[in-house]
Amino acid sequence: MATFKDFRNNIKPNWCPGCGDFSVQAAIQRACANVGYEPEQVAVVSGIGCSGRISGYINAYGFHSIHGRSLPVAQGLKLANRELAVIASGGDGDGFAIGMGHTVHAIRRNIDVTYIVMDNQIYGLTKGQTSPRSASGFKTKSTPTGSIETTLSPLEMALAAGATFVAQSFSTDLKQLTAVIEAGMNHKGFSLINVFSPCVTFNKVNTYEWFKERVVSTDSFDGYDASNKMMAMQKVLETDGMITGIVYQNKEKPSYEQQLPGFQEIGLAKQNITLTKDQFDKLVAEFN
Amino acid sequence: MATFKDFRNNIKPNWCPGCGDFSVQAAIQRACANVGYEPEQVAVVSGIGCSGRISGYINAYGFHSIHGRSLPVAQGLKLANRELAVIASGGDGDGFAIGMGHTVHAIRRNIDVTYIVMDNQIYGLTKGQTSPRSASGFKTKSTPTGSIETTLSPLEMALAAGATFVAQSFSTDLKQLTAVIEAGMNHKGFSLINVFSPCVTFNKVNTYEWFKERVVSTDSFDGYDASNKMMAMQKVLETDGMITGIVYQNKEKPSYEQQLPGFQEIGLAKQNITLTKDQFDKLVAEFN
Amino acid sequence: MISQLSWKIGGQQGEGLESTDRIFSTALNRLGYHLYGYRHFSSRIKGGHTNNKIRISTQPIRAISDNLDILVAFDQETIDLNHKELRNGGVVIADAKFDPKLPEGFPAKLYAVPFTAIAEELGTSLMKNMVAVGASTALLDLPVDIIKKVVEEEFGRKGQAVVDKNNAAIQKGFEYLLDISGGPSEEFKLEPGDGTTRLFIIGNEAIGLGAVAAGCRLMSAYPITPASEIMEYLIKKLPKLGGTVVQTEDEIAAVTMAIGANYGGVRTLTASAGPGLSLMMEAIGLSGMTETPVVIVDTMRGGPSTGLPTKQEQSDVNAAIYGTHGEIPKIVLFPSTIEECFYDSVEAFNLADQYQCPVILLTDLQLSLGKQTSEPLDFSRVTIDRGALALEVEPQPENQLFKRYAFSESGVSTRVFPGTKNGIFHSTGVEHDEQGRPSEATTNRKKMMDKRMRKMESVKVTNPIVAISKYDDADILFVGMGSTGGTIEEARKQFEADGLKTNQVMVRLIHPFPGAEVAAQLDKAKKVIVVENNATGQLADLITLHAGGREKIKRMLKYDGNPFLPNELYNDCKELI
Amino acid sequence: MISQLSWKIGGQQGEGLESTDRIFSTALNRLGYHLYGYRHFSSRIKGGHTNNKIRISTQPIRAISDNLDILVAFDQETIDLNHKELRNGGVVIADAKFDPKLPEGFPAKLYAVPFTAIAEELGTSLMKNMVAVGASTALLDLPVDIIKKVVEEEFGRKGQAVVDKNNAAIQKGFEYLLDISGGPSEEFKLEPGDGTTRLFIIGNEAIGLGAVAAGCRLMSAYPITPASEIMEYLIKKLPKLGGTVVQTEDEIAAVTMAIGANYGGVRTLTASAGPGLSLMMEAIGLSGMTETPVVIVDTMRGGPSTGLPTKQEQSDVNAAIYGTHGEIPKIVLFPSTIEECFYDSVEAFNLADQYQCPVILLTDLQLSLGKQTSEPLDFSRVTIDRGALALEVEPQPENQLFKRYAFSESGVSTRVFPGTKNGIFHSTGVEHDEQGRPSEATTNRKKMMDKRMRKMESVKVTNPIVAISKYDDADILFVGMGSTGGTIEEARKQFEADGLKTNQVMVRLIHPFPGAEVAAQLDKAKKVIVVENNATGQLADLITLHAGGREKIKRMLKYDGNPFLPNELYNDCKELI
Ligand SMILES: Cc1ncc(C[n+]2csc(CCOP(=O)(O)OP(=O)(O)O)c2C)c(N)n1
Ligand SMILES: Cc1ncc(C[n+]2csc(CCOP(=O)(O)OP(=O)(O)O)c2C)c(N)n1
Ligand code: SF4
Ligand code: SF4
Ligand SMILES: [Mg+2]
Ligand SMILES: [Mg+2]
Repeated sequence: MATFKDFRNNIKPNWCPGCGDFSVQAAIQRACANVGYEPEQVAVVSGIGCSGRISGYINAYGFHSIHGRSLPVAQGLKLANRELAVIASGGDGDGFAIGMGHTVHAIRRNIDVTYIVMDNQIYGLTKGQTSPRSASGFKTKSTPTGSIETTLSPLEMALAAGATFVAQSFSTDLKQLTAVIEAGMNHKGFSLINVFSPCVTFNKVNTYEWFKERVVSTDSFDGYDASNKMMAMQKVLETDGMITGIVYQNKEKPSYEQQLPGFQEIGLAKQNITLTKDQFDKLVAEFN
Repeated sequence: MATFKDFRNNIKPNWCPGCGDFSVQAAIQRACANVGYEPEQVAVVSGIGCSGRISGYINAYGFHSIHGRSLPVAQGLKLANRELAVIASGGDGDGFAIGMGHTVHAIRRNIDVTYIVMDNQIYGLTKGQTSPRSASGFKTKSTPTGSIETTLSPLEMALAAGATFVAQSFSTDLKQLTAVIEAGMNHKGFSLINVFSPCVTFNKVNTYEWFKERVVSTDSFDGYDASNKMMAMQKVLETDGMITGIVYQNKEKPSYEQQLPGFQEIGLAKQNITLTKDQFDKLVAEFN
Repeated sequence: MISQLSWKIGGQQGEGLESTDRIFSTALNRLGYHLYGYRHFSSRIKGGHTNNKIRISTQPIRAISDNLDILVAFDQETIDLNHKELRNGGVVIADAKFDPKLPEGFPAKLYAVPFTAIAEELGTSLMKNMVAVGASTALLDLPVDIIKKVVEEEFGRKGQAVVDKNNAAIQKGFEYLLDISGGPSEEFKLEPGDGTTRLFIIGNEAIGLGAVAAGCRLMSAYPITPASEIMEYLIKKLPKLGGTVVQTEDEIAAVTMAIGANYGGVRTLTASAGPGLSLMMEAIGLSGMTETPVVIVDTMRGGPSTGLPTKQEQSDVNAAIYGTHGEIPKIVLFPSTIEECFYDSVEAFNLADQYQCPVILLTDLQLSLGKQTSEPLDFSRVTIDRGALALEVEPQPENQLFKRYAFSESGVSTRVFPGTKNGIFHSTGVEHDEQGRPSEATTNRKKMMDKRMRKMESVKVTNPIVAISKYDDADILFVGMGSTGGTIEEARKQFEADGLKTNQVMVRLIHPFPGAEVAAQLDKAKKVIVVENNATGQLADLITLHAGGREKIKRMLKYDGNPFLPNELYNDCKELI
Repeated sequence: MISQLSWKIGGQQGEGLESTDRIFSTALNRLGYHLYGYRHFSSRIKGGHTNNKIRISTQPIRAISDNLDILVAFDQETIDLNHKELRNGGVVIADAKFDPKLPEGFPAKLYAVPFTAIAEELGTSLMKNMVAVGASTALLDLPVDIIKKVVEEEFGRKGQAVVDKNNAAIQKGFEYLLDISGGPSEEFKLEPGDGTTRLFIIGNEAIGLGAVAAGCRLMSAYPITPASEIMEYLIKKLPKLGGTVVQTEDEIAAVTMAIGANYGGVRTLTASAGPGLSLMMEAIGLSGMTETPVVIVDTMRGGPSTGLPTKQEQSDVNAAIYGTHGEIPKIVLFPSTIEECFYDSVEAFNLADQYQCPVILLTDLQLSLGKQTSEPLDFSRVTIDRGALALEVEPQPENQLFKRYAFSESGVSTRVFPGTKNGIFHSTGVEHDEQGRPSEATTNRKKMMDKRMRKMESVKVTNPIVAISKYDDADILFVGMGSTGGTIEEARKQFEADGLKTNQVMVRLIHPFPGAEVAAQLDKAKKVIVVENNATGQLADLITLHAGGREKIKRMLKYDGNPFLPNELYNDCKELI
């Protein structure tokens, strides 16, 4: 069986030293091994951003797509090949700015894709502009006098959109992070995992320390019931969105694929696609 | 002062007889008059769909844009000209499928635009496909065996995205509908108004009767406090999204425009845009 | 006896004219006539005039005619808007209910038949359509039994009572017309059809059928006129084959989902019209750069922007060829017959896999929605070629990924599908090396770019142009694309009758443009008329650029939303030369 | 004494090389030298080699040079990657800390200066940059005081102590180099500059400045390399003028917001690079159809897809011209000098208002980001022309809207801004009548389409091409666009020195293409070489299509991510002819 080392390749990430994304990479590698996949059974689809490079840093099939579109690509891939474990990933700009529409609809659609957002509350790759996750008042190149938009709460959004799996973690907490990714991969349906992954170069406010002081694990709530949506919503609001762990999970709801009429267990890519003459003739006859 | 009749023009809507959109048109005309605008002070920006035609049926400046993009056009217009009352409008497909990202970001941005969604839970203009608002199991041309996606709840989404004004109404209740549109227009900031506006041709499930049996006005809740977000969220869930009236309003939060440094009351379009030689020389000197 | 005839039925949108039309023409098809239909409709749901014109012929036809023999009218508006099209001596069959009138002295016959009254008598006014079918059948002196059999098929599952009622309506209409017209006249009596039942099909369905035959098992798309019928066809068929159709949130999701699925190894289609194509531009570049096949159908309609969504145009040609930033290999096909819609759909999937690039299959509204009889589709011509593909892969050298983008002579490198052991590779829209790892190195960049673009040099399609090239010294060469082919053919025949020598070329491979093939045809003609449904002459520009002939080329452009008509084209071309 | 010199500084990305460079070149600008810079950087944030090359000259220059006189190296990698560029006898000034080495026998001098050690001694290793500036100043025998004055300006607001320390570092570097080099040498001593301080500016800033001068008061945009500097410039300036910059959620929102704001009457800009341009395609059609002005800057970078985001290319030309479905009037400009960036930015806004259509202002990465000295910008050339615009409107006839789309001879109709009394009209992307009401009528359609497209016939820009046309019988005509202009000029001078007669044309108006003007130039040359940074020869295609000359045209293409170099271009062209 593959270990996390098998999910490493020899490509050196071009992230800045100290970037939060390194731990996300490590956690994905561990989670894949823990769930029991071989490298070729996993595909990582990513968007564009510093974070988007991650699909090239894991020894698995990797598709580094375009900005904001990792989710439709990943969903197409999963529909094409149900046997594959499909992870989608990218930054907060990628998933919550340009990709916001796809995120909401992927949640609604509930195809079995594990979506990991590396949330540094800023645009890293383009050198430090405001992201939808930036706090009000946050000063960046594009908002020198401070952002005046309301910060997006990914957990609230996901719950409102009807997500069946919502989790959050912090990139220094490798154990929790690995655990939630693992749980997301085991979840049958779409899982959204928002990860606080500090940008050490451009975000001087939401630093490792800043997060360390603020994150609260669901473990610390007595009797937290992740299957209770209203409770989840309440805790998200109470913790000002700083809650970590599995925030909500609905294990009952079947995934999109499971509900598709006629859709087969065996990956479409492996099916025989040639029609018989008889099948063809029947199709033609409908037009006579 | 203008009356609602002044907001009528002589263009005959090409909606099917009985379409819910007629009442939305009437309500907008009334609300504009009630708030005290003259026709030329109002602009209606719409998307594409049966509903999208509305910008042509009101005697006001009308911009019938492209599918899903009424909101950015409307926001640009409002920034260009603060003196104008800007209404954005369109269908549920327009605003919650292709336009979902813009809807979330318009909410976050909180520019003073009144957004009216004519929600018929189907694609009318393209002759009856599933919309994000279609119920699970709903059978359409594109989902002959029934939709298997989770229905989008616009009110939950709007609240989660940090909306400052969220309302819902039903197109037969002209009085309430007019009142919420009026309130939306008076609200300083972005207002989302979702209107159940039945499609009599393609949606044989969510009919006038269907809605009539289900809608519940906020008036019927004792002590409903529209400034309480958690209460709003709870009632939305309790009523299965069928609540009508002003669901939530935050009157404290300033609009985007109000927070802009240096932005002036007078419409940008009316400002003198010619630099003086002195201003220009100063700008140039920075590059020496 | 006549060998061809034009029949039109008109009324209000949403009144169910389509079923009348469907029953009548299905019967004609069974009798072995060739049919070619044209739908006039507008971008509103209920109300508004709509009409459906069918040309019926004992010979193959691929164009509507300039004029009309029979007009069936459900309201006065239909007469007012369409009577001018009637030939001298044509006939109007109209519902007596609205007291139909033809303009004073207009040289056509008017038969008022109480469509509604008869239908109501039989139980429901809805059946007025059937009365009209019966009356039409009588006028053409066709065997009414065939019609009734079609009705049985159409309404059978609703029970015998429904079938009987409808057939009664047909019978009444039939008899009523015979009565007032004084029996069949030779003038409208068609020579017998050849008895062969053909496919009676629209281009969108032919494309859908082609996709199914080509092994397409997934479609991701967003509804739009006039593409939606492809989605509607496939949603009925794919689930039975283990596949599915996903209605996405927009066209960007549609095309990127298709790219993801193609990357996953399933032949996946998306289809849209101009606005959707414009939205797909960025993703088309991703397909080109990552060498991931994808097939995109663009059913062209009146542009620009929302334009004339229910009208004919051929104005996305440039956008299809040039419309993504940067430079990628890409193939653009444009069938010009209903049969080609089918075969090209199959070929599009093969080309996408062979050249590992986006393939855009263009159609125009008339080709997509005009219902017509098709010659038999030859299943033996359907082959599935998935291109360079490794289903099993040898272990790679230490620390190396599979060389998915290996520099090869043809530019095509071997694909593997995710899931394949030892086949792990990376894909990225960023410039990359042979293993798919991002690389900014200049030599690699140049080699990769050359490799990708080299694929275009070898693009082989069976018939990049379809030429009717009888003369080496033609007076006029007509060049067109898409649905104009049949119209050009008829106009050309008129020129031939005038004693001019004419050749014809339909360009099927729009990109990479078959410059040499077209140039060879240009050489054989004194004058060239390029016929297009757009305002700027996009095909003429392509010819000028790739085949030369600037001095010879005249542009015959129509962009008012309607297809060319044979006689109109003949007259306009006469003025041009 | 020499009249020009190339200086390069290299090290790790994120180490602050930019400030060294800025201080050094600002001082050179104050001395009246002409400067032309080139930044080599990659798509990562920290780490990775980066370098900045500056050409310094007493004469105007617009190109980087093939080789290098002085290389300042902060690490061995810089030497390894760049030493080959050094001319025979060139100099490397390197930090002694890493024990710098040149390859055995390489014909250059190496001065190891303890950048880091000196800086650390003075308090912080960060100041090693300043030591390098001092050393460079000494080698060129420039007055060190000028540098110190610039340091004072740069660090003044951080307090005198900081200024003093930095100046001390400069002084130490200066002295150290003098010491080991044995004093200034004639070989690196520049003739004095003309003492005129010019603008030292990048293309993006020149465009931003042009926008401010043109009255642009709103920008909606989404960050992307290499466009972001336009946004960064405007966010600093517009709020002071009552305007603002909105960072939107994506490029579709950016361009549609800009369209909404332009409709509202404010000159509004958006800017992006290829991927963003591709996403804007549908909205560009809306602008064309509703005749709403909009100015879009596309700063071209290496494509396709994400491509080479930090590298030079000119491959979006076709996408800019052709990339929306359907047919619209549209104007595409491509400045080729830093001054034109400014003037064209102003002109873009005027053209957009005059022709009421989208205007795409192309630049390429080198033009957008290469910092260079600019001749004075002439404020008197800045005029604001808002085109046909009614600020007040007479009452309209009963039941009529303002005829915003009145059929006019020029195709341009009078605009009103929303808010204007009696001016109510409708705008729609659907085909419409003169009042903006949707219409499918065929005659109206044709007239409207003709009206819109007619605007393109009259497009007047001051210099559609910029020609250096000395000969009526040139041996070679060079044609280019964008940043290649200066390089072509230098290569051309080499050909002239060889005795060949050469002309040069830079195409500034890319669409509608100035076919006649270019054809006239083609006529005056035996051979034509079209120089472009792309793989397919997009400009050459445009010339072939609109100006002919197919037989004469040779394509000189470079698409490895780097700009052409003068000598390289000369040599490659020699092979071509
Ligand atoms: C269509 C498009 N627009 C813009 C860009 C430029 N761009 C690249 S990454 C990025 C955002 C990066 O932010 P985020 O998604 O948060 O990722 P991070 O770098 O912070 O990990 C942008 C705007 C692009 N590549 N494509
Ligand atoms: C980019 C684009 N894609 C698709 C379409 C086709 N289209 C027009 S309206 C519409 C959806 C209509 O549904 P909705 O927004 O709910 O409006 P309704 O007609 O129900 O009022 C679609 C898909 C389009 N015009 N543009
Ligand atoms: S810029 Fe920020 S997000 Fe990007 S690699 Fe560096 S630390 Fe990470
Ligand atoms: S199709 Fe439906 S939404 Fe459209 S006009 Fe008719 S009733 Fe209204
Ligand atoms: Mg980020
Ligand atoms: Mg709808």
